[in-house]
Amino acid sequence: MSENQPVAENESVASHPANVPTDKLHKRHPNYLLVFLSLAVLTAVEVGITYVPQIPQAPVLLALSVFKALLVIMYFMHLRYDSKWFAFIFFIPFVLVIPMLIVLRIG
Amino acid sequence: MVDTARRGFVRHGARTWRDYFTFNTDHKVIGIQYMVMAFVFFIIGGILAMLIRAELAAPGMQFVGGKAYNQLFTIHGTLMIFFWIIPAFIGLANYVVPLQLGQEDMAFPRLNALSFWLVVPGAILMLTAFAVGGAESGWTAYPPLSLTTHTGQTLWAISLQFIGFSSIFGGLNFLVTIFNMRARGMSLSRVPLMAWAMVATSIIIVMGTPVLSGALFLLIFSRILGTNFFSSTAGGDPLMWQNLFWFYSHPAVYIMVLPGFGMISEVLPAFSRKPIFGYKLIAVSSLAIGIFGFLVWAHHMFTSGMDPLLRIPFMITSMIIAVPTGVKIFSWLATIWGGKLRFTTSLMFALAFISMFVIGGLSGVFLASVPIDIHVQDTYFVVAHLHYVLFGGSVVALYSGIYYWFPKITGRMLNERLGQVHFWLNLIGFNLTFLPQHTLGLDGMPRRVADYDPAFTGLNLVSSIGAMLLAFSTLPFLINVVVSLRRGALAGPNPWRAFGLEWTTSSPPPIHNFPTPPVVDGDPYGYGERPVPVAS
Amino acid sequence: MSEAVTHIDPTNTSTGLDSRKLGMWIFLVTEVMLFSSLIGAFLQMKGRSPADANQVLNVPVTAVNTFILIVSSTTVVLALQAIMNGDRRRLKLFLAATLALGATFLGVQIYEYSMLLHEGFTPSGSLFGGGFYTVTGFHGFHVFIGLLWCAGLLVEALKERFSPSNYMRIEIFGLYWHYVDVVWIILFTIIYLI
Amino acid sequence: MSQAPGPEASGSQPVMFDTTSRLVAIVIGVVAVVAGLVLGINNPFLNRSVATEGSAIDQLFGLTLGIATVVFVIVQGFLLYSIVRFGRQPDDDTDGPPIRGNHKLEIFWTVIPALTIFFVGFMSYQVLADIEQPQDDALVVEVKGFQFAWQFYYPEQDVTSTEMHIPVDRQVHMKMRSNDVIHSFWVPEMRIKKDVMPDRVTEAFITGTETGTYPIVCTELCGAGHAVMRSQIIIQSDADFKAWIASQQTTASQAAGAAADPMAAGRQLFNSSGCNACHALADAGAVGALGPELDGYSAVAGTRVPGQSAEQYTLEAVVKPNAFIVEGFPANLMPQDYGLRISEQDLDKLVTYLLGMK
Repeated sequence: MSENQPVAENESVASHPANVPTDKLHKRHPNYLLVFLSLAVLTAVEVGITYVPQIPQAPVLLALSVFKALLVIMYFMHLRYDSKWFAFIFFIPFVLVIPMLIVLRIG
Repeated sequence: MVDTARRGFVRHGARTWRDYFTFNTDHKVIGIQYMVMAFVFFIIGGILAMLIRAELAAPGMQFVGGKAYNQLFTIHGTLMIFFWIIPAFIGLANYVVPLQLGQEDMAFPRLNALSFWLVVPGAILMLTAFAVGGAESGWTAYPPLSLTTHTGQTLWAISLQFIGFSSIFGGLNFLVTIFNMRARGMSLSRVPLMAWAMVATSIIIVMGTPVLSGALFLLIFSRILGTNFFSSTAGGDPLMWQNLFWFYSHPAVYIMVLPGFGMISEVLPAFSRKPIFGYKLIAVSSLAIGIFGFLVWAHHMFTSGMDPLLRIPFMITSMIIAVPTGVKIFSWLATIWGGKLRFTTSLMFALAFISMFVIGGLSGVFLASVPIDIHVQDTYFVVAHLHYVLFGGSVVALYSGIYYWFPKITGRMLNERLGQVHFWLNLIGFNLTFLPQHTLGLDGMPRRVADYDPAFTGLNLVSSIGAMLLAFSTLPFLINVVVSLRRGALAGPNPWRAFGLEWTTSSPPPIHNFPTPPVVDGDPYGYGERPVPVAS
Repeated sequence: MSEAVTHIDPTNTSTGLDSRKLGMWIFLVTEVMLFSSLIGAFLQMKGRSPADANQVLNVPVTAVNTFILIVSSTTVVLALQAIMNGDRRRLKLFLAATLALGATFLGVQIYEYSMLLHEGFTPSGSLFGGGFYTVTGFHGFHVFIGLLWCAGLLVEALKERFSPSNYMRIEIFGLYWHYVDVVWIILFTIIYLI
Repeated sequence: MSQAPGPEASGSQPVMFDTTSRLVAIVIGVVAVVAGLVLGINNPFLNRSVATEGSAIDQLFGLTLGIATVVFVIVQGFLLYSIVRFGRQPDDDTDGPPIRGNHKLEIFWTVIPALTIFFVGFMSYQVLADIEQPQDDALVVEVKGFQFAWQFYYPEQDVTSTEMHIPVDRQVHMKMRSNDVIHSFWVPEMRIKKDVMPDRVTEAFITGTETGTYPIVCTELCGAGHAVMRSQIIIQSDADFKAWIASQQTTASQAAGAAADPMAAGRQLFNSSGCNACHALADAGAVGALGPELDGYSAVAGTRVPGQSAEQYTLEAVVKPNAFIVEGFPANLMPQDYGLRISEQDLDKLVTYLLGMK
């Protein structure tokens, strides 16, 4: 609640700070092709790892896929550049998902 | 109501009663649609409850056998939760919250209409499930039992999917509306507590309901396609359903009571002529309940086969959640303390809410304690507890809200004399019904049984008599609504001399709510500080 | 959204955030919870299945399919960039590419299903099968919805409805499509590789 | 739109009721409190516990009830006092004092309940650790639940029974498993309850402290016969328990010795498969009443379905109970998976037994 107060508490701003167009955010954007290449290469690496049994499969593969997912979320979905509110909203459920998965697993 | 805008099959605003049967995008129309439909299901669910109590008035099976009885309480529970309390609160909030925010509608009016109209196929499916038979494994539908019952169980699950989607879209709409659409000058610390309560409610809806939806899909696939998620014979995991189900359904308890908290926080200041005590703590405790409510679900499974060690963290979280609830209760008591109480029916329901909800909250602490829960789990003690929370809490708060906002919604006052009759019959009937059930449970009567040990006859009879009284108490309310709609005294814009933007427009509000966009210079609890705002 | 019936402007808001975009992110929260419950169920089924239960699956084909979906995610973000820069031709081009790639992904998945079913790997046959078809089926359904949405946007783009000041609906579709991609990235690993 | 002409016109309405409502509230409040106290003192919430675990739970319950009572009295007291004290005078239209909060007070009523709750949590944890402490000399009983009956197997003594006998003052370690859906084993007088799951073994511990016979109740909805899924637990002296075990062993060995005797084998199956829970049959000592009585059944078996012999009909009645429903009894009540649960040979024995009685 308090996070929003700098915007909200101030009377004059509180009304409608709105008309700031959101596209200001997109003026800064990453090199999409670079992100794409990383994703493609990482996918290939993942498949490659499955042929090398010496590497601990589950943790490495999971870490790689989470990293890939974060690349998409941060750059393709612009969470890195967009309002912090969106990041806050999007990451809250994971706080709950993790206990849920753990409890399901323990049974 | 003057103009009715129309575009394709979409209507906005209501001119005649027929407009209430259309895909209408006016939040006021949708609110009324929700409330009226929910009340119809309240009556149906109530009739089922009467059949249950009739069967239980004496030991042995008189009217219905085991199967029919199982179906009765399954449909009773499902209707009361998913078709009465949740939609009734959503309906009243739908009407009130945009007005409180000084807006002309919700953020997504068409999505709002879709939310309501998704309930309708859900309702039809649920009634079909009842007619077909087979939805008889309780509203909790634990597999493997729910895999062995007949077609009605599948329809039951599909029906709840519709309700779930309706709920999700509604919650999303409330969140965007309250954050993005506030009157000029309404900072977050000036948002009415009713709206804050809807924020907490919507957070729960948005994060919890999809999990129920997922669990229901698994159940539906298991029944139709033969997947083995919960089937013990094929190696599946029956406990997984309980985890997923309660992950939603425990927070759902807060979906059913947080809007009530919000309504009480509006009603108490208005009728005690004092500002709400501890605004910030009340708002924060709603959010705390909204988040913490997700970390307590396994207390419904303390006696199940779950890992014994897991019970400890869940016991602790379940108990902690009593703290924010307690904070609210104390803040409300401090609000009326030293005030100038005006005993309208609305205030009396609000006070009764505090009184009854405390009982439900305290019995909740017993259930959170693992050793005590081992004894009372799945007994009538739980039945008593949940009715104190969901009837003594939710429904009583809802009545308080209805008596408070009825003049705003209809432009006419409800009759106070009938209101008082309704209140006392309701309160006495309710306590007569559910207070004895605590003792029944502690003494050894399990829940969900059509027959019981003759030793429990006396208290069961008392409970059944109370239930009949409780059912009867709805009659003066219905008469009051019907008569007052036509003959009630004219309310004027602000009959209670209350703060809050909803009282600054006419009753009922015009189609776009406010002739000019309102501006706010304080929170809606300025009693004793500022003059009551005058309608423009 | 409903300009004709109300006067609600989704861009003029108390927080400054576009209502539609805020709504989409909240919707994605619900999607995270839905897929989490399904993935949780899948992992539970996998845990109760033999370790080699996923040997029936065709990893190379699916790896290519994963690649296709990643490309489609890239084309969406390029489409958005194009219209922000006022390049309507590239917008149409990249939307069409997204549609084609998404359809290919779905086609390959349907092919995979038919092969698996042919081999006797069914939803009811094993715990793993039930989990597999449920999770991938839900994902496929989301791709399908995305394709319909994309087609609708493409039609509008062909009618030149978008401009550098009016692209929010492309961006929102992009959020959805990327999310579907994210889900697949996770699914590919936990279903096929581990 | 002027401010409020309507309101005051109607505003006079609630005023009328201020005094009456308050009086009614006070009278009802006082009556309820007195009645509650009288009832509570004369009729304690919990009946007497007959297990050591139960007594520990009762103590915790008493403690929690005490704390809850204090909270209850405080809240309802403030509420009633406010109703009595702060009702407005009929002509008073002024507002109350604009008090918006008090940080010290708010911290006080956040921290004190939190500490109280932690105390209850700590006590609960201690009791829990105490009542689930396995002992070496515990008597092991395997509990099996099925729709809609209980079965108890004593592995060390190799005895099966439909009633649970336990020796007094000795811990009993129950290992429970269900045959079909989830059940829940509860002995109200011992305060112990545990779900009986079909996919895993659950455990519970009870130690009887007083001899006597007490009900066993199923508390997890398990189908149409849930309400009647009951049995009893008989807590007896060690000597009596041994005597009972011995008598059961003789019966069992007779049954085993007479394996050639199809009737004894059938009787055994009739009881161990749970048929006795719902069907009355004098020969097997069964008194269930959910399904048709089976005394004299052999005489009518061949006449139920035209074209079916008595053997065919009986087999079908066991494995496909819905194929023919005896008038006056509901369909779908009898479990439909006996064909999977009972082996083919055993089914034959059961049919022979049911038809063999004259």
